[in-house]
Amino acid sequence: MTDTAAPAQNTGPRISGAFHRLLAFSGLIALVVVFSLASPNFMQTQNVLAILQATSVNGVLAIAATLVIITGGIDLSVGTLMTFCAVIAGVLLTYLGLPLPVGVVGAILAGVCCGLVSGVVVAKLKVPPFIATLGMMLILKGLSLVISSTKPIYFNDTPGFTQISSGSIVGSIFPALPIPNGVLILFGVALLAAFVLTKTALGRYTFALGSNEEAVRLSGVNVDRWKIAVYAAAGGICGVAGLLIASRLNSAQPALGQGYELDAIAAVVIGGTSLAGGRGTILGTLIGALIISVLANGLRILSVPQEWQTVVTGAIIILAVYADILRRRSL
Amino acid sequence: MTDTAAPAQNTGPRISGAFHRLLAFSGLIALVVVFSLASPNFMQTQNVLAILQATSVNGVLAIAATLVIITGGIDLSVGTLMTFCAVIAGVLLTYLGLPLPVGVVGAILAGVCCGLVSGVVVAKLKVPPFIATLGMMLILKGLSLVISSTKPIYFNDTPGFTQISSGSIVGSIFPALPIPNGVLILFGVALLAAFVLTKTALGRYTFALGSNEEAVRLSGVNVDRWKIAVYAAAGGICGVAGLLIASRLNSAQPALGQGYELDAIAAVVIGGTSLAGGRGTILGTLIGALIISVLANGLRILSVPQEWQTVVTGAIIILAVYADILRRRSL
Amino acid sequence: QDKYDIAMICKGFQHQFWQAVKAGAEKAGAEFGATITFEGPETESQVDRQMDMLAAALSRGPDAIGFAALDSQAAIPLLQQASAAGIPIIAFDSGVDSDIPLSTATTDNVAAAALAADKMAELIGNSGKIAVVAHDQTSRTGIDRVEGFTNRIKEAHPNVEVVTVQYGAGDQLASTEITKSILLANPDLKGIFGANEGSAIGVANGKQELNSNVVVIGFDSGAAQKAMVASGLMNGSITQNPVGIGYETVKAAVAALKGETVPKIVDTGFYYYDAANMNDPEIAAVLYD
Amino acid sequence: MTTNLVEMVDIDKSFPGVRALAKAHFELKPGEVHALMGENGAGKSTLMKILSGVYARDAGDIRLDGQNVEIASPRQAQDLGIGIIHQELALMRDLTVAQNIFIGREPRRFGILDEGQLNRDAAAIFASMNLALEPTVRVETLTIAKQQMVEIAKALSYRSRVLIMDEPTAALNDAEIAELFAIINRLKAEGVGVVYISHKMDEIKRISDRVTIMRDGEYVGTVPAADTPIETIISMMVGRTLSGDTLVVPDTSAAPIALEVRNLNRGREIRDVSFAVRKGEILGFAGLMGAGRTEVARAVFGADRRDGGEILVHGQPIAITSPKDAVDAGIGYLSEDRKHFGLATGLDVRNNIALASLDRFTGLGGILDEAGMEQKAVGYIRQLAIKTPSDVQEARLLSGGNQQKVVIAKWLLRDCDILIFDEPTRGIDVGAKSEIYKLLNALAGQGKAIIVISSELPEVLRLSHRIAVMCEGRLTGFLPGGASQQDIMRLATLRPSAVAEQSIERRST
Ligand SMILES: Nc1ncnc2c1ncn2[C@@H]1O[C@H](COP(=O)(O)OP(=O)(O)OP(=O)(O)O)[C@@H](O)[C@H]1O
Ligand SMILES: Nc1ncnc2c1ncn2[C@@H]1O[C@H](COP(=O)(O)OP(=O)(O)OP(=O)(O)O)[C@@H](O)[C@H]1O
Ligand SMILES: [Mg+2]
Ligand SMILES: [Mg+2]
Repeated sequence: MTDTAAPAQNTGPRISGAFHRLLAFSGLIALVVVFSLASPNFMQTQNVLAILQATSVNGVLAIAATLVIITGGIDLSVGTLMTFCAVIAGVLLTYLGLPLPVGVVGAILAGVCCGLVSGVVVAKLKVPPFIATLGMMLILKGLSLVISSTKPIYFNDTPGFTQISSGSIVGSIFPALPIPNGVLILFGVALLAAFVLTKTALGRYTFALGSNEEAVRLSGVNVDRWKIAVYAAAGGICGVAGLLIASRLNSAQPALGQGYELDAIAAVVIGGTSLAGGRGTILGTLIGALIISVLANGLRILSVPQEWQTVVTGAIIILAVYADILRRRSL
Repeated sequence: MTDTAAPAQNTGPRISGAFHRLLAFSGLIALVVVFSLASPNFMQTQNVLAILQATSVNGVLAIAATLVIITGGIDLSVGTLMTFCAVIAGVLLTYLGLPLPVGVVGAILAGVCCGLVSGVVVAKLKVPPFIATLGMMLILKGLSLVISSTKPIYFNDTPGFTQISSGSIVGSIFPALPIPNGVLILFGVALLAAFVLTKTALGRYTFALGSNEEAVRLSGVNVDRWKIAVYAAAGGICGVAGLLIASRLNSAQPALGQGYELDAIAAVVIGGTSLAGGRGTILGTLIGALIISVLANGLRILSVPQEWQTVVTGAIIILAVYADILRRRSL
Repeated sequence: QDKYDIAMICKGFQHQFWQAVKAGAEKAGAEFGATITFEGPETESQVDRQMDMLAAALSRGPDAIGFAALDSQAAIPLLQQASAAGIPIIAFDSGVDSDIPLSTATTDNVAAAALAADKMAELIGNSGKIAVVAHDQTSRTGIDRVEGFTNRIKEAHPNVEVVTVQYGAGDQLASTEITKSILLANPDLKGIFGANEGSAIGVANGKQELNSNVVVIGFDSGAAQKAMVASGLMNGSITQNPVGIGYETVKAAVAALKGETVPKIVDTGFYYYDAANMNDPEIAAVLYD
Repeated sequence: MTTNLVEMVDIDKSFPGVRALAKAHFELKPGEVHALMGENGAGKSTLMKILSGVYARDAGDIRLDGQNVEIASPRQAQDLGIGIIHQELALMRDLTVAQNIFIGREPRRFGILDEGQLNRDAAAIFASMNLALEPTVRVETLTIAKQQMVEIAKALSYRSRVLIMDEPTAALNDAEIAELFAIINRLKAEGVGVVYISHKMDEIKRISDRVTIMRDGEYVGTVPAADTPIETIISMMVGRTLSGDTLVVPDTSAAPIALEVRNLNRGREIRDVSFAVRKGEILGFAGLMGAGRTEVARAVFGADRRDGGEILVHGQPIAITSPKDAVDAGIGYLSEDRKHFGLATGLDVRNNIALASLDRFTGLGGILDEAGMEQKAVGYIRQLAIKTPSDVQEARLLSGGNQQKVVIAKWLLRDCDILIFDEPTRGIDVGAKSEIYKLLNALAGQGKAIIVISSELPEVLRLSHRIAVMCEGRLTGFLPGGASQQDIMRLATLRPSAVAEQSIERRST
């Protein structure tokens, strides 16, 4: 997509950096304030925790999508890859009866492998990312159904499994703050991804690829290898999402997952990452994912009729992004 | 998305242009040949017509998406806009009892207006097309449900309405070839869109915008106006799709439409249009849409289990695009 | 004639309900000598995708077609085509506004949901606030179950109030989030009705995550729901007899192909089950995994 | 005295962190060629973008024919008769040449685009420019030089009263420059005022009437071109005098061969090219536009496929199939097209400089040594006098010449044994140019083998220890350093038949 340069720039007094970083949250904060005023139930600890937990799966998927989008690609397979990894965990733990850590590692490895395949198709066969990951999305959706014989796989034989997402290590220490582990995992993945993106060579190449892939290639960088690595990393993160959702539902639901990619990509773009590649932040993606969950939760808390919820959600997504554009312009 | 330049160029003997244009169909032809060999039912007139009719709605939506994608944008709202226009036709014809032409014009106008809004949000407010049309998608989805009170609107009082898509003018002249009108409309829209794209100023600016929007702006062209026009045109085409689907189902189904954007965009990209903008053809999009329908129909005719249908569809979409890439490379 | 070829076009495919219908159909196929193909669109709103499936099935030229219509009218032209080609049609799950289907194997969703309403009222002591989490706002089953439930509450249980009806597309995770929002917004809520398998499981999940003791009535069965009913997390659930629906559909199709007369309507019934009665042979027979 | 066509008075313009213009002045008379000079980042392009409606000024007045005007958009500038050729090519790569030229002004018949007319009009413009270019080819497939000619044709097609040319000759060779100057002289005769920005000092003397010099966004002065010595202009630009150093050709005949290319071939673009560079040697590549020098360099570097040929580095045959192989073998290549092939425009200066050497800054667990990168980047910013507010400024916000310096710094940091510089001083000001010449000489002194491809003959002559000349994909001969321009031109225009004869001769001896 074309980057519309905004040449006419304001040169008024510069607002301090910290204040501006806060303003990035403005859309989110505005939503929170409005909902808090509208309903006393909104800001209850339990509801805040519910919102955070509702963010966990989409947030992790959105982080995966962020990596790929920064390279200038797109990943439509995040949703069904999540499901596929959940099914793999189910096969390992329930069908084969292996111990919990094997299931966890297996699910993540399955994600990495599938990401690797997407990466190879994109980097080596030069298939556009949209098509490569659309294909993967369908293949994985089908395979999840095939492997599971179109039946949910339950984790009843692995009692610790539900703890992955729903247990609360924090709660067992501070009973007043039962933050579910799933939320911790989301923040853990976010921190890790942010670290990789900003501090490591992989992250630097991720941005460089999205900025000008040909220039990177002509700098003697093995572009294919790094691109494949990014898709693989995104795949591994989808594996984490698979564990989260399976743990929460105590089952691998093979039919779920399609459609989740849109929410994930929406979170990324709301968070200010450009679909043209080369720029983006994990913090932005987290905020984007939170905006989506807060909106959904708040509208439900207010018992807005479903069809109007949809209308309002659409309008607010546009407004939130527009507000962010205004803020940047005033920078 | 990054355009992966393929610098290496073959200089072998050049194959004639006509032959190459034929090769562009190679993926489609290969599919048709395979399915014809595998099942005697596949090439029956009736089935060919069924495939064409199955293509009509997605084909028209894909044409709309093509216009926007060539500008370097994306339109996620095509599916729900189609539904919205169908509902508007239902309101005009069934609720208000207006005559058929009013319904037809009204549906298309509704599409144009919604496209206009998306265009303004993209061009004037500088909201990224992904977000603007995602928002529109949700808004229209909700509005369709609101307007129709979440119930299908039937066109039983407007007997001519089903003729729009399911009647056959050709069939009434050549009874052996009952090509449904919907298919004619698809080809009509395709011809019109191809004409606009290649022969008119609107088309020229569509390509120019996707190629280098800043350069167009620096050339003194009113970029915003043309961009809005493209979105409006795409909206009008979605209105046609709305009429087609409503006519085929003899009802406006308000909940339908979401998810259709993905099939439409897939058809566009399979057809060789670049998501980075600047290049694309309507013929390619038609081929892309046909590949999707032939695949779906063929696998059903062969009674492939549904989960495997999904897997095979994913793999073949990747292969079809890869084959096209190889063909171009050998050019 | 070695084996009949019967095409079943459903409203869905991946849900356990439809998988149970498929199992029933295959059982009957094995018994009566028919091969079954089984297809359904992604969601219950995709009426046109179902038309494409029906059209492709017609092209294949099966001996008979089983059809669960997403829209009672949309498919009529195609059904006419089938009947002109001499292919018998058996409707199942919900009917078609036409006399083309020789037989319809179905459950009365309105009555089934009304039974859920009665059970709900009984469990919450006939007064208080309740909510509904349903799967689809526009599909026949969605409308019938929501209306069947809410109308029955209004008519028969004046002290019970349905405060909200929300839709989660049958997605367990989405339904879980919806349930939690509803519970947090209405701390005095006494019960929630989950109108299909995914919704019901989502409701129970939400209840569990919030440690709530709200009454949950579900719909359909499946291994997870059965376990939840058995454990008491879900107070009870309505089940249809999908295996029976599939079985009766194929049975009627084969009978029609053999020239026998078939009953116009086969009611396969619905049942309320809870921890107490779910092991009764009569109930256990209609529950499915 | 004629009234001024354009007057720009006390123009101010700031970007975040950069004061690009401070009370800048400029005036232009009808029928005058007015050169605008200054170092990289002096604010020349910015001033002209304000005149052409691309940027809004912060303060100051613009007068046209003595009347104050507001120029809020490129469209408005066009309507006022102001045309501009931008420094950075602004073409729609997917459109054809003719479509690019007439964008926004397509001839129509009954509302339908008249493609035939469009192509005829474009062809007419090319004819008037003596330019052999097919109107129907897509811009993407053209070399930068040809793209630059398209930009010129486009600007001419507006028939403006004021024509701004921002480094139009940066990518052109002598023949094309001569053609352009003929056009400018014609326009001048018609009373058009031409603003001419260039870093090529000889051009200023040849074409301009007056010269306005800018430094750090400020107006320094305006002098008549004819009677002001170049040295004076340069010292006004850089604030000091530059010492012109002369070519010293070292004797490298005994040095080992660093890079040898044997029988490189690809289709019609590269035909049987063989050459060798010794350690410490600067080998210049001269030739007309499209001679195939870039193609050879890219093929050697592994950026493009080749049909045949052997590459030996330090005597060892090396299989180079990708730029990575080349870089691993110690070859660096600075592309002639910085925007598309050189710069990751979204990244900051520091990361662009480190891009080819990131592995050297990668520590345990892939963690990058930012401090080390910063130190190197700041070092090069100082050494090459890159004008940027900091090393974390986005590269796309730098002026054209400074972007080029960033790309040079990238390859210096990589520290290759063999460096191929394709048009290294494109868009670079005189001061920085002589710095780069010194640098290249110093690198050669350190024993590096250097290939310089340049379309500027004086540059080739001043730098090269030996000169390779190409014509239509063939190497037509080698000349010793300090050869005459005539010798080069003779080889650069040697027709294929003549080459064939020569090669037969060579084989028979
Ligand atoms: N859009 C922008 N944002 C930030 N800084 C800018 C922008 N455009 C130009 N600058 C800065 O303004 C200064 C003047 O730039 P300008 O492009 O006018 O220089 P120039 O004289 O044309 O140089 P060159 O000879 O290298 O082309 C430079 O320091 C440049 O980095
Ligand atoms: N992308 C391309 N597509 C098609 N032809 C090209 C392309 N790039 C270059 N050519 C052609 O290849 C030949 C060699 O071009 P090249 O750029 O290597 O020349 P050069 O000697 O480097 O000239 P200069 O750099 O001065 O333009 C020319 O005939 C040119 O037209
Ligand atoms: Mg400049
Ligand atoms: Mg060159």
